[in-house]
Amino acid sequence: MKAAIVVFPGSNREVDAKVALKQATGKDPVMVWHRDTSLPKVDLVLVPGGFSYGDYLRCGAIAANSPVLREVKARADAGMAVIGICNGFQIVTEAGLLPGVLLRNANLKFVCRNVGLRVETSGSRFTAGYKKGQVLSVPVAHHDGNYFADPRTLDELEAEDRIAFRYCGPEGRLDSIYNPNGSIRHIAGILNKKRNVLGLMPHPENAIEPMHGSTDGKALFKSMVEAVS
Amino acid sequence: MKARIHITLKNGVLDPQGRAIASALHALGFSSVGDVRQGKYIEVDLTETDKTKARSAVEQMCGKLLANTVIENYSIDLVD
Amino acid sequence: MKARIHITLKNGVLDPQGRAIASALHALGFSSVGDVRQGKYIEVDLTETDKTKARSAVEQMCGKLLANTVIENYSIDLVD
Amino acid sequence: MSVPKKITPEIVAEHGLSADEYKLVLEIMGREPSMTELGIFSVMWSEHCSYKSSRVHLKKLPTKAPWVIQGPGENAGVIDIGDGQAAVFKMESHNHPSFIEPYQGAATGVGGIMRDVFTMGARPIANLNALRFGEPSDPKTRHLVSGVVAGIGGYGNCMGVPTVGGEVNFHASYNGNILVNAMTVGLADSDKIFYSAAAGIGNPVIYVGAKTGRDGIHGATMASAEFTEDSEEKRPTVQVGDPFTEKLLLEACLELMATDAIVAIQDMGAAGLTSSSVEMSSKGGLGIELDLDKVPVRETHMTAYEIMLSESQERMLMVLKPEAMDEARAIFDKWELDFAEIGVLTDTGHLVLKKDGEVAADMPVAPLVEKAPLYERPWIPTPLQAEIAARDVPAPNDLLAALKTMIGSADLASRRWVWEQYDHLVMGQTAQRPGGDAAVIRLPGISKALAMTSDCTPRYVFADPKRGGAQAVAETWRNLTAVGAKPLAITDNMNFGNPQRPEIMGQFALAIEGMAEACKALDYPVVSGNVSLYNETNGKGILPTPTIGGVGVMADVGRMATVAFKAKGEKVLVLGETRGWLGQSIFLREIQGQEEGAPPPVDLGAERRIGDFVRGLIEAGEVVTCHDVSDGGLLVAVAEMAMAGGIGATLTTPAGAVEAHGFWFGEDQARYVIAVPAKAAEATEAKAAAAGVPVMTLGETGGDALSLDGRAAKLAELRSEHEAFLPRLMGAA
Ligand SMILES: Nc1ncnc2c1ncn2[C@@H]1O[C@H](COP(=O)(O)OP(=O)(O)O)[C@@H](O)[C@H]1O
Ligand SMILES: [Mg+2]
Repeated sequence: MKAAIVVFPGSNREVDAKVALKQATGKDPVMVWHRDTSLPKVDLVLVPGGFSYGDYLRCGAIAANSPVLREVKARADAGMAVIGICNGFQIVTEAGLLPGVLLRNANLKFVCRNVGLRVETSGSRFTAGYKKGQVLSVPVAHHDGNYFADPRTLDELEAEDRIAFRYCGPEGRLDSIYNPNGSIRHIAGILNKKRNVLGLMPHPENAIEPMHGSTDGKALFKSMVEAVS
Repeated sequence: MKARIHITLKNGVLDPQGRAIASALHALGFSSVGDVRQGKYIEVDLTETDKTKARSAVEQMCGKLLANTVIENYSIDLVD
Repeated sequence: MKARIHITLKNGVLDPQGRAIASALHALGFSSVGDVRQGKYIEVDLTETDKTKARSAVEQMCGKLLANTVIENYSIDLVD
Repeated sequence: MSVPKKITPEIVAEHGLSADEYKLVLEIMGREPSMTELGIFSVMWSEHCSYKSSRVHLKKLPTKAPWVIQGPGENAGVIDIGDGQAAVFKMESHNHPSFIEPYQGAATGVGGIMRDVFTMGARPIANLNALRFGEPSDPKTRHLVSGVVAGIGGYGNCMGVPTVGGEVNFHASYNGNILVNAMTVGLADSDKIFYSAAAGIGNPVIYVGAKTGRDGIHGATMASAEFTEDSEEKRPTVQVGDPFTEKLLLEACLELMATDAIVAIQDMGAAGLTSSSVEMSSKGGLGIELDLDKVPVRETHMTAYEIMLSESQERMLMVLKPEAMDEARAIFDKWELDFAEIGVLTDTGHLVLKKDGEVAADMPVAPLVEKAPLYERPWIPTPLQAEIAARDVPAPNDLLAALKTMIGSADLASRRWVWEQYDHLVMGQTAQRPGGDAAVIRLPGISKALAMTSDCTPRYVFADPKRGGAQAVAETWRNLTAVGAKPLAITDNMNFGNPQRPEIMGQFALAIEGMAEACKALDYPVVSGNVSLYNETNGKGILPTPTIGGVGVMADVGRMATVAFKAKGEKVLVLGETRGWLGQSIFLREIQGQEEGAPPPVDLGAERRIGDFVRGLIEAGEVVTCHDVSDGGLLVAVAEMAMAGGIGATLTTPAGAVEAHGFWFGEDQARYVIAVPAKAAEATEAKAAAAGVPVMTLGETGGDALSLDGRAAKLAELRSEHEAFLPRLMGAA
């Protein structure tokens, strides 16, 4: 599988993502600079975490308007896989690849900790390596991860099995005490209609080796690779 | 010319900042405070001198970048 | 009563957000854009009906919490 | 443009120069200085730049070891960590700005220290922060805690550098003067370190980064009013940080450093263009000429005075090889940062500044630096306090109840509320997160790791500066050792009151003596540091706070030890001698309401012997659970291990020990608690005995409670006490 990572000024988890993709594919992904107007031919584009353009105005808004994102969007419309992690989730949402928005965390504070994540669907190339209902431990690190969409959109996401992950307790129970940012219906990650775009706030790339305290993120990268090979 | 732009959250959209401000004001003893909503205020200097053209450009700026119309409304005032 | 509060950076204080917005607007082709400054806009609902009392309360809110008077200015409009 | 002005004694005083110092200025200049020149003298001769009160004492600190590549004197210290790599680190204070504007003050402090580290060619890989606030009940404290923590996170998180450690204390002496000390550790190739000494007459001087505004101009009250055309509002003296620009500056600098373009580089820190240009030229023994009209500015009508004294952030000064200019410019263009050739190196030995076609300053560089005032200020030693024997301190009815009170108190409560606001995982190399004895960051691609910590126990330093200074150094050494790292070197941040008061100067002089002794005994030199004086309000100084940042290395991160109990049925041992030292202890303060007595003695020989022994066990893979004993004593240490692991322990007060409360809450130094599999315990004890290390069995791990001599406290209960303090104090804030 060939993968690319889009790097914006202010991205900061691109190296973490690169390590995770390399671990899964055995190859270094292509790093694409935000001013590039064309994307190499790849099977997957990863939009990494960080603070693109300082997160000024709204998180992800300026990046979503960059030339390279137009290209990413066109490829996604044509069926290529796109994964947006954290700031990447904010960017692809701002770009309209996914519905809804990510608001400031409900308690207004940045939060970095491991959270419980319940796999809500294994029906996607990103989550095929997990069992539905499985509980993962993956870190979050964000200031604006409070997912919001109108009730109709949320109902649609649920009806179409497009919620990929929810924040949960160690046994998979949903409760606001396990929700690190106040996101609506405890949503941590969602898919687009065609299921080729995933956006999620947590960082699976920081849970891929024993030293991280959890290796639960590995299967996500592995699934993506297996989906194309 | 200068454009003064107000960007506010649409009705029904959760406003964590506004809520936090309200409860902080209550904690400070401002009991007459009800709802609080926080928005953005942006001033853009423009070299454009034609008001109609300026307005249409600022409309576009808002639609494309400054506001997220999924959750936000905007209003524009032009001043010389 | 409702208070409309504008909070803006004092003259001379660096406004990284404004700068980033300006260069994003340039990149989108809005060439007539000069300086951009970003501030906050806060609406506070008040049960207070006396205008003088309301203004003095909102002044206090701004001084104590809403504005950081070391680097920000504020202005208050009261509307019914 | 500035009107030439007569310099009055008032103007001199407002620039912080004494009459004698001004006489020296006149001598050096051979004439009356211009305002710009006076401003430059005032900055260069400030305490911050010249270390005029502290230098004679700082010289006593050991700064050399075979692994030290660069000691104090550059932007940051550099040590060799093997495999061709170097660790680059320093700590710096932003106390005063953080009190005025906590968010921006703390944020720009973090930005400044990171610049110091990447100026040397290192990529920052970790940040730490040592914070001291006033009493929790002080009305300002909550606001300050909230702003400072948000500011540190706001800057570090955006930079993508993990913030992995630090400390937080609360004490009334900081009510009007908080301390915000930030430390950055960076990684570089040991043969690619960049320095600030300018070289090559005719080489271009380049300004890169953000534009210059009227931020934080020194003496702003009069200077700006006099020199700006629009004096409509009083200019704020706080600087606003822009971490996004700094992130770009970091990437651009590192990209340029990978080429061969740079001759010298220096960040623009507190004293901006003044100290950067003066330091570069003085270190190179050259002159420098700057055309201030070429400096990228953010505001109109900036005067030479303002440009030279501006403290705008996110800027750097470099000397480049002329032939590399195009390549360098392209890199800064790519990162959309200003890049301006503003001057040239000369053979005149003078700093010459041009503005609007006039010469705004022309001053000899060497005397500006070398003749800077140096004071041997009078000092008196701190009167020592009596020792307090455990038997003279009333025992609590219930040791576990006392424990609960203590672990829920301001200084011992969990700091989770703080560190969860810091991205401590970005870069993916965090092997040990905040909450343990030291943070551990693995080096990319290898199993080697750096350990880092910051420590100081100000109440000890206050009671006995020398002992307290030694203790602070020893505690960092112990914390590094406890995770299995070999401590290599320290950085320090000396926060003290007014040096013109002999009792404060005494604290300073003696703390340095204690630090120096500890550094020598532990082979643990000082490679960088910072001094912050005049930390006082209304004539009352803060507790003297020489914050120490320690860095160590471990060969195999897989063998790292952590504080958490890992299994049931393990034996819990304490290594080191327990004598029940309650003077200046947390127990005495929180349970008896007394801040009294001599602090615990620091036996550096024992420290080293016991620490080396513990590290040996960890390196051999025999111990993976270890915690040093510090604030609160043994019982607090064991409780922390139990809470971290979610496994309880059953403890028994050893027969023949000192009074139980002295035994469990005494703060004797040079001790570690370890847990080892029951069947290995005997061998470990035998080894300890052979190495001359006192060892005692405390009990055994297991269950969901901490039991002591038949009484028990549930872990869940302990944890809720321990976790409650900060969230309760901070409320929804
Ligand atoms: N301001 C802070 N930022 C990040 N981590 C912190 C901060 N304050 C304390 N910590 C972490 O909390 C833990 C406990 O701190 P402390 O009680 O000072 O440790 P010790 O007594 O071992 O020196 C350490 O891991 C420390 O790094
Ligand atoms: Mg410790």
